[in-house]
Amino acid sequence: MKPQEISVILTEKFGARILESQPEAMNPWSAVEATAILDVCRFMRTEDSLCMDHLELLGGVDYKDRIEIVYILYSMKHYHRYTMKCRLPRENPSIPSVESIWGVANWHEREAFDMFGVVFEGHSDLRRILCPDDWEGYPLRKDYRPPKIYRGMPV
Amino acid sequence: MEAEYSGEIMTLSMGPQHPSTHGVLRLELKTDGEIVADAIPHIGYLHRCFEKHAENVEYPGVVPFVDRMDYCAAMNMELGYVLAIEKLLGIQINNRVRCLRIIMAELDRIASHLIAAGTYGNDIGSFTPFMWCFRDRETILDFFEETCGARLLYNYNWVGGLMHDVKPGFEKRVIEFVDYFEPQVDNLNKLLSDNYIFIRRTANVGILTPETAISYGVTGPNLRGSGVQFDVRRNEAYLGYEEFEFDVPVGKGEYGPVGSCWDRYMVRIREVRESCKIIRQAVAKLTPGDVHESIPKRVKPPAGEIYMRTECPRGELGYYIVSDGSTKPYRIKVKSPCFTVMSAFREASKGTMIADIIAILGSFDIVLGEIDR
Amino acid sequence: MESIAWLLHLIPKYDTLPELWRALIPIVVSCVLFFALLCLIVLFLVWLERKISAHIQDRLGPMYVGGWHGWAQTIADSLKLLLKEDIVPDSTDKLLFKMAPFIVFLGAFAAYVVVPFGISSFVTDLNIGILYVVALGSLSVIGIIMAGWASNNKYSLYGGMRAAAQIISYEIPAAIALMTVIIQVGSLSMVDIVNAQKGGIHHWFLFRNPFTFLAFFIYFIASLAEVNRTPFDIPEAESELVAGFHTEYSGMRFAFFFLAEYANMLLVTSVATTLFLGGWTQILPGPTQIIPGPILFFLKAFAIIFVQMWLRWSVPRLRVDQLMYLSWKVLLPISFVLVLGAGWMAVR
Amino acid sequence: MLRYFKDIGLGIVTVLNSMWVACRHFFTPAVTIQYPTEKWTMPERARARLFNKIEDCIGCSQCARVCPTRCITLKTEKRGKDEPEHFASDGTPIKLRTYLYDIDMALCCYCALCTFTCPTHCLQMTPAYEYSVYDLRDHIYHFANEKPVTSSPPAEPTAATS
Repeated sequence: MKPQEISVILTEKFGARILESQPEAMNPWSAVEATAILDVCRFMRTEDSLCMDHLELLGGVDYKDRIEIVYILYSMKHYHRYTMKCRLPRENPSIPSVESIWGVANWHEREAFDMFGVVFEGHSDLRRILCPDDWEGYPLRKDYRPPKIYRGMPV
Repeated sequence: MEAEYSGEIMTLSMGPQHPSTHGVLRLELKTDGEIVADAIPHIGYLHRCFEKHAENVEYPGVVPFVDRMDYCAAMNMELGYVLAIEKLLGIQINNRVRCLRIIMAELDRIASHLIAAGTYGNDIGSFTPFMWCFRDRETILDFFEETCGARLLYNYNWVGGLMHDVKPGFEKRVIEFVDYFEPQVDNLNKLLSDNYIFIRRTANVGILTPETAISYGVTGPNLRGSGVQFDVRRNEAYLGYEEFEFDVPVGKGEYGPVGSCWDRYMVRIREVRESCKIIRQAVAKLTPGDVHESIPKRVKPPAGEIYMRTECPRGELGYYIVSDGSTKPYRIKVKSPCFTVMSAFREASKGTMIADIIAILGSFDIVLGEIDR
Repeated sequence: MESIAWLLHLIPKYDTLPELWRALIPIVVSCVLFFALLCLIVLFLVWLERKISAHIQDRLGPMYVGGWHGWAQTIADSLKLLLKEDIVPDSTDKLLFKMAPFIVFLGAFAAYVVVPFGISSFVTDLNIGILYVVALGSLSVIGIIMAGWASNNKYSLYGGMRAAAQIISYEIPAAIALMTVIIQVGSLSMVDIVNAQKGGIHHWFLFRNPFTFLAFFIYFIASLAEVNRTPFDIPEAESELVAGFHTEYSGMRFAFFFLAEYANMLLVTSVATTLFLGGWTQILPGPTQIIPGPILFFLKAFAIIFVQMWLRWSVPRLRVDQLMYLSWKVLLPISFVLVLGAGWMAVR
Repeated sequence: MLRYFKDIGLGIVTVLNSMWVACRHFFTPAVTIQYPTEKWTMPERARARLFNKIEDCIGCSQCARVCPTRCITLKTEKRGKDEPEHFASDGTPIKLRTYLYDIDMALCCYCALCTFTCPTHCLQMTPAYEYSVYDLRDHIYHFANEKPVTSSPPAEPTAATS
């Protein structure tokens, strides 16, 4: 299925909860309201014509004024890909977890939490994954400054 | 947990210093005697936040960092990166660059699968395959060394071209190597793959059903081991892989359920032969040309974003690159195949034995440099 | 021991010593001599193993120390181990931790008392020789469990427990396989067993009847498990348990474990040589023995050891449950059948 | 029951097969070399220790800019007007005098990006790979260690430790 068609299906189904769509871009995407992401994802996973059963990538991007969580979905059945984005405020970002849909989201969300401080509501085990548990700050944010000292060791 | 397992649950912390965790991985095992009730992987001991580093380096300077993700298959790592940047820039590469990239990537795939097979034998307790595999891998590394000067971290694929053209006579020697190497695979099969002890150790453990595998984002040989015929080179061809004839081997479950450790291991062994086929064809397609032809003076892609994935030996390697129009990447997010397969580890290892934990871990063929990035 | 006592007689004034001394000195001297001999053989075996593994793996192995093919490498290594700091980790059970390597070694060492390297046994010819060897084989289990427990390390504990389960279950098929020979000879004494095989290769129990032929292989497999060699090296399975029961050991104590492992190997091959390969007796049928008995004995034993090592570097390791399966469901039934068959051959 | 015997049979056959394959390797020559006595000839493109031919260096500091790990430190100053003109061996005029050129090989990632960007090819990777040291600071190689003539910036004392 072409990205244009996917974007049409999404807008038909969710209407105003799809904020913006750019199916013509090099990496076609739609921006989704953060609260709707779980519904959208579940729809894309279960709908037979889409069947996005493979969550390829879940990661954050810090755009200085907002944090975007990017979901790149792929269908192992129809061989098509679509990207979804959720825009979150930089202060206390939070978004529903999609762990119940794709198992791999568990670790991806932990990584996004670790790197950007995005809280995934409903996540079963939201801990830091790559940094130590008592690390301060979120490294991939643009304003992050690494600490000089960690547990008495110079970094 | 208490209902299923009698006796006391003991926590065994396997790693970060353990001979067969393939790096600094810690597995928190909840064991009841020899039975493992739960295995929780803890990663991050090798974390160096390469994604943050990359934001401060110009595009060509990222390639050495990318090399260091999966140091066993650095050629494939950088291939994915430069393809993404070239797509972003809209660069067309000539046939020689394309064929040389394919030859190098496939040689690297063989080298990487040899490590996988060798260390897997080591994990199961047979030490000889390790040395035999490394012997053949050395020859491949010799090719890389004479071509680009490095044996492990190549920085060979550049944005728009290659670092060096190959030396004269390279094609002949590669074909000679492939001719020599294919019988060696049979040797390895006789020694290890067909050994009944090995089969019994691996063919019934660590089952990943196709559904679980897809849900956990398992890719590459591990996914094909579960019986799903999916290969990026075939299904979403890049670099002109569609012109090449090769099979996509999948796990058939000869000695047990599909998706066992043996299937995953065997997919790699069969893939090595397919790589040999591809190398022969690529060498035949090699035409003269200038490998520096399309290298841009200054890499400055337009603002935008791209997701590019390639089939690296451990699975699909995806680069999500956001460019803001400057000479430095705004954000690079790597979809690491080992990371996703490791998240399925807990699922695959429930109710197995301690020895199976090692077997499952080895069959996933993880490289911690890529998981932790 | 008689020969040593006779040699000691040659020392002037030896006969004037008190009787107690005259009884003790030969024992001490023979112990020391035998310990030295065993150490030498073990050093050679370690070197051999390294060479065999190297050549199977297309390597060269040790090549420097001592000149010719690194023959002195293991001597240097053992010296290094002896000079290393003796580390006893803080939270161990100190007494057991220190005792364990010696108990393991004792089991291997003491069993050599009855092994007939030559016409007579080295020390004495017990009439229950084989029973004694089998019984002492169990002693090393106690030492291994002690080591595993006292180390206060989970890997060590696993190793100790695995070793206990493994050695105890494999002793049964091994002992029953030996029964086939004992039935044929009608004696437990090892000297008697060797004497029963005199007269060339076709008198060896290996080739004498089909049941003892198979029993040899049963014993070979079971003895591999008893001495924790691959494919049955799960007590020290280095890819699973780091180093198993001797994870926490270093220096001299580790050297003792090492010594015991190879001494045990030599012991089980000695038993196999004695019972199935005719011990020190000659290969070719004929009246004269060309090669001296002890040398022939060691040649035969080393041949079996070579196969053990060769096997070690060719096959992977079994899992715990498969190990138990092999012992209880494969080796044990087969060995029972063999005993029945051997009994039938004996009374026929 | 049939499966039981098949298992045993397969086990024996495949183990013997493995042993046979392993046995054949007793008679193949070893592929390793005895390192300190026998040495590998490095290919000419081998990337190991960096070497800068300082006479040819024009002080453009492109190498320092392109280095991903920032292991090259160089400081330059303008040559005096009265000094005779210098030329690199390929004829490029040297306008700047490089008075400090340090490479910290402990930081170097051997990517060779600097050698390709060097306009006079004075910075090269040599195949010399045996240069282990006991002190990490000994990995800092000083290719130019002069005092600045104009003496406006004080020379770095830290760089001249070894």
